[in-house]
Amino acid sequence: MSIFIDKASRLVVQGITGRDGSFHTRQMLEYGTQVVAGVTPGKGGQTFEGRVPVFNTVADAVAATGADVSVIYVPPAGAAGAIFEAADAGIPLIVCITEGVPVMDMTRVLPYVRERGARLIGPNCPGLITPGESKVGIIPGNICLPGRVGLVSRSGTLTYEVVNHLTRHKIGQSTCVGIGGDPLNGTSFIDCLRAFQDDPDTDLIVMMGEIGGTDEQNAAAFVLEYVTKPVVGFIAGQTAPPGRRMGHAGAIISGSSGTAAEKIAAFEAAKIAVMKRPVDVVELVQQRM
Amino acid sequence: MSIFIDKASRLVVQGITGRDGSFHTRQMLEYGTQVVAGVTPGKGGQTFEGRVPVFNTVADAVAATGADVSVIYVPPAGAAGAIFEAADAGIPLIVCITEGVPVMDMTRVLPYVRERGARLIGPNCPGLITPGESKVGIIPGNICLPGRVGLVSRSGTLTYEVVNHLTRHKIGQSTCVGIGGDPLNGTSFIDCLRAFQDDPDTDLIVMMGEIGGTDEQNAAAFVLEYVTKPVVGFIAGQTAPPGRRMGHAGAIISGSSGTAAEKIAAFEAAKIAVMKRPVDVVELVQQRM
Amino acid sequence: MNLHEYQGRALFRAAGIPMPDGDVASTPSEAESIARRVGGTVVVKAQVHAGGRGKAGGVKLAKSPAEAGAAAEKILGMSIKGLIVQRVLVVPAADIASEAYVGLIMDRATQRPVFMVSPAGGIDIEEVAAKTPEKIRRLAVDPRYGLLPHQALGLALFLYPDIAQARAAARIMEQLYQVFTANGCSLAEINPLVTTPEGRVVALDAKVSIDDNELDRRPDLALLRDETAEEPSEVQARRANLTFIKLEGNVGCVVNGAGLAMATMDLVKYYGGEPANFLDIGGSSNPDKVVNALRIITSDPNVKAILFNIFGGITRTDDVANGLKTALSQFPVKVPIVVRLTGTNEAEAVKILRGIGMTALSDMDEAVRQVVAVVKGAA
Amino acid sequence: MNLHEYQGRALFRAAGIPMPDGDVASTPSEAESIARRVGGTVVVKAQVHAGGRGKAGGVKLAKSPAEAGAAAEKILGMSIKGLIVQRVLVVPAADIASEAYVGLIMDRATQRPVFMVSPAGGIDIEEVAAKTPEKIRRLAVDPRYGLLPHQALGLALFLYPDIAQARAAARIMEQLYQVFTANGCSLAEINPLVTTPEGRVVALDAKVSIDDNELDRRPDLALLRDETAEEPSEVQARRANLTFIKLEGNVGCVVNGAGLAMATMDLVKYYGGEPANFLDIGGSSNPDKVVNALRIITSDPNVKAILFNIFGGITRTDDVANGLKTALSQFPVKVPIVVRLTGTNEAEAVKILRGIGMTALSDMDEAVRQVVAVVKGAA
Repeated sequence: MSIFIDKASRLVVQGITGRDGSFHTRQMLEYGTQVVAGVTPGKGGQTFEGRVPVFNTVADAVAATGADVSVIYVPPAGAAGAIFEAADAGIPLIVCITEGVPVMDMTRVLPYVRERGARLIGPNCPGLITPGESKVGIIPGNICLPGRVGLVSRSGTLTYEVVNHLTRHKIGQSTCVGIGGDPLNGTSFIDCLRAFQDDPDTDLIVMMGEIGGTDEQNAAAFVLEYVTKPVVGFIAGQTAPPGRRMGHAGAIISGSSGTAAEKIAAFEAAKIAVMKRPVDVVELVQQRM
Repeated sequence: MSIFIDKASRLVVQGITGRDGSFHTRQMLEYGTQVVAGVTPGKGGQTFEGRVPVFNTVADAVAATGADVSVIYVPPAGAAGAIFEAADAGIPLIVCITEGVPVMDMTRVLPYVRERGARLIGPNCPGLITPGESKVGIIPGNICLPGRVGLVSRSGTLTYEVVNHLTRHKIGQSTCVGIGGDPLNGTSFIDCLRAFQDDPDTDLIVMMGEIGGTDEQNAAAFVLEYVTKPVVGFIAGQTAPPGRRMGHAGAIISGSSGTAAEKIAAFEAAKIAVMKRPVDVVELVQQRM
Repeated sequence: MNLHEYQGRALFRAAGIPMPDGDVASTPSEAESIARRVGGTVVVKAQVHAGGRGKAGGVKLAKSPAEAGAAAEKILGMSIKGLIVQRVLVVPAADIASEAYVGLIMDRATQRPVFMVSPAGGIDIEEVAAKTPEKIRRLAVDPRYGLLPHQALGLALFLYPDIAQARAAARIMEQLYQVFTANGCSLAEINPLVTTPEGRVVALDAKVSIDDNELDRRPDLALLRDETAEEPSEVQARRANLTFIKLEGNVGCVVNGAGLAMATMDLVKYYGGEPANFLDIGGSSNPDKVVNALRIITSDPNVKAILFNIFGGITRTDDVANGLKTALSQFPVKVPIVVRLTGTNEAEAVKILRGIGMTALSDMDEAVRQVVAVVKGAA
Repeated sequence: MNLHEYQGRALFRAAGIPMPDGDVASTPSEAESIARRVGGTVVVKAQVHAGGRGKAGGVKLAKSPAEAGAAAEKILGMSIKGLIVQRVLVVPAADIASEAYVGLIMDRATQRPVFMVSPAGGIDIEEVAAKTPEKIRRLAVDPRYGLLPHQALGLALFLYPDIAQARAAARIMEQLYQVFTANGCSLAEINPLVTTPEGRVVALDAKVSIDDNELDRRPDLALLRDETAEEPSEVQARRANLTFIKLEGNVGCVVNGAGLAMATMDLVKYYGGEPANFLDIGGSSNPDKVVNALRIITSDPNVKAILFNIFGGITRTDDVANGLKTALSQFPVKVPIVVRLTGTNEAEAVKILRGIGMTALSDMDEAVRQVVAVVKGAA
């Protein structure tokens, strides 16, 4: 089992003929993801890599293939439009990889997606993977291993670092989700914690946070209230200077609510085992499995 | 019993110090409606007629008085804003009397009201009355009589005409609702039919329709499917020339769906007894009570 | 309020919708000079609020400025469905490769603006709807979000398989939606939207109706009203804040409330009469309104009798009686008047009427029967 | 991207927000002539991206044009929190009856623009929040509907009991919301919003931050960036599409991904070192980025050693290795480099590095320990 995606997931790739879209579609196909359709307006009727039909619109793709997950690789200017389109076509899970989506666009996208009962992961995220079953996005498949640890993270490569440690120590993952570091995104830590808690095939949860905002504090409060499975956590940015923006991750320290110290304290108060270094994940998980 | 309002309803009047608002507030007070508050920005702290406190905002009025019904007498330019305000303050029933509200405003007001689970009656309507208990709007109280006939109508004075006939023949009413004739309004025939059907103290329903649109046809379909109580109906505008707009009632014949003949046929197909003249209401109701 | 094509064009062009150059003329020489300026073959089109202008001879091709002047000469002053043509629009004749239809209407059922598009343009959309409904696609726009890019492109791809043309059409739909919402339209229509042999997408017509409720806050739009294109009595009524529609019968009607006014007309017909008008004096009971109403109705020579049907609620029946009294003192009313009034201040009203030798009925049916009998007796 | 006060003012005034006249000057004589034009007593304000300008002596009153020139003379070239003042704003000094605060920020928690207003203006809003939280009112605006009239008036009535002033302030909030949404702001703030003794409501300051993601589609806003007000190495980095922040330590860091970059800095500190920078080369693996990154890092004289920490996903580690090779062939790097790389095309990358006599580690902790040891050995 897993959360959000599994081997039955039928994926449509929005922007399949673009540079990033085509590269990662090949990777996903290789991994075994059921990529059933691609969308590029004006290229409807073509076939990608001799096996994936391309459509002009997501609605056409859904009608023809029954796609139920969408992944978006279109440039920032069109990313919000692509999310609107996927939600409007009735796709229940939309994963937006695109980095640099204007935040103002997201203020309108998010309620639209919610009104339709859909889930958006991202934007500006690496996507998610259920090892051995389906990979949607850009997380390298070779560093993952099927298993029973659920992982949720605000960052990309830091996730890989941690997953890599787990896999090298034969600790497999049920699903790894990169929720993205943008200030406004579709899926929160809490959404993933709830899903992992409710997933019978996840035994332990690893949560990778960052400075900025209060998502980690809220997640800690949720853990206290709802999560009975062991949780291991990390906060990146302990040495970041206050008030500076650390790259696209949107890690802004705003006022007193967003420092690493505060987040770590919240984790500890919720009995979340806190890693000092990424490599600590192995020992902390092993002690709790 | 009744629908939407009864003697426990606590009314706030938006625009209480205006010409129409003050006139009708006096009428409503006389009738016995619990007018608990008025709203006119900048006049907060005043008292209307020595007994109704005036507030700057609906939120203030609700907080201070627990008002749960609002009636709006503000001019067209501010009417949409007044509905937004009432819905935002958590008022569950909003009655907008104002005539001439731009339709484009209503396209935004209606989803806002619905998202908050509130009901809007109107705009451009005479309001509603539960005889002997509460009157909200401008329906003359003296022509009404407590009883067991529910009445719903798209027009104002035509409603009075019919209610007057009923009352003169000692046929009382549970509640009379004027839903208004604007092209986009908050409460439909169907909403009222459902409420009357579910009201244990309504035995029969009178429905007064007009040419234009397809609300009456939809209502007839709903009667067939859901309503077990007898229904008596009327359609105004049988002699109206096609394609002309008959005043503010918004009675526009659009294409083939909106003529009186079509609506009457729909009523008959739904076993709704159709009056030829307003006065026929008496006989048709008496036969069915 | 319906706009003329040339007025709709101005709104469309301001929003960036590609349309041929051109201008409006009210004389043949103006038409000729517009034709000279735009060059080549032009179309001269009658500007009236009526469909079927082409069939009525109100649209003519002209191959030279002189021909354009001659065409304008013929069209100006022409009567189309009872309306006299006061202006013509002169635009370059476009080479047309295909014709589509794009309309946007305020829809009661969905309570949203609804797009209706069809690759079968240039003809009446009702005809397309009746004969080939599969050639129409509809889309209700959520006003909270506006027309979204994928929605516009989806509609456009239904019209044009070519992606460049579809993108151009999608842009036009976005512009049309802007025109619609920014001006409080109840209708905004392009018929036809054409492609040229070079592949450009161009709007060749502009049909726009504005919600009357919008005009109070938009004096710029209110100025577009062309009163010369309307029934003079209806113009007079609107200025007096009355809702009035002239009909063909002989029983003049003065009623308060649109529903009751329609029911009154229906009852006149039911008892064998023919209403001469729809007239709603509205909710407020200003005696002046009654004076104006009587002035308008008595100016119709067909009217053989007048029926007042007033149910007083907000309307005070004594105000109506006073208005009637004032009117009769100001100008002669040569036809019989039957008055029914009931409701607010009824006793006072009856007294006023008695004072001028009139009686008032309280029953609507009785009043209608009486006025019909009067008219029949007079005939 | 933070705007200068004079730039924010331009946006506010274009939206109709009442603000005093005035202009920006980069020389004392310009300041003097602006003071002459606006007349009366003026305020001369340093235009730098730093708070506490007043305390630092960057805001001065001037009673005459000559005084304004003298004040500008003193302020221009001054250093405030390490930033050199290049421009001053000269505005008429306003008579102030009361000071309020109105701010609008993009809020992560509600995922909406949130208004924050307080009748206690003119001071730091964080101070108000800490000491008198009851003097702050918040309102999250639903972007599907925009700021509704009653919401604006409700906030304004919290600031001003007088209805005329409240209506004026409500209008300003609506204009501020327009500025915010039309320009993709993350912050738009008026502090103070003042009333004059005559009762007018006027904005005396303008603080605006624009979402960096907005700049690609808004070249007009991108032009507002004042690179003279930034750390030169950060400007250089941004031009090379790198996210770079200069810090005080001596271990240069080249990392792919913001989270991993922060974790790398943390680990450097964990093992006793001090990072010299945050640097994210991003997802794409263009070798040029590595060259530029090295150029920027090596220009910092504090840097004693450089750590590469690359986890190849989209980033191809062989591209990084090639970039490193190119950089070393183009300019000398005089400090030791420790490379950790793993993931996509790792074997190829290791081969390339071996070719230039370098070794690559695959473990992050080992790499960090090693670079810290190198730095300490060098110290």
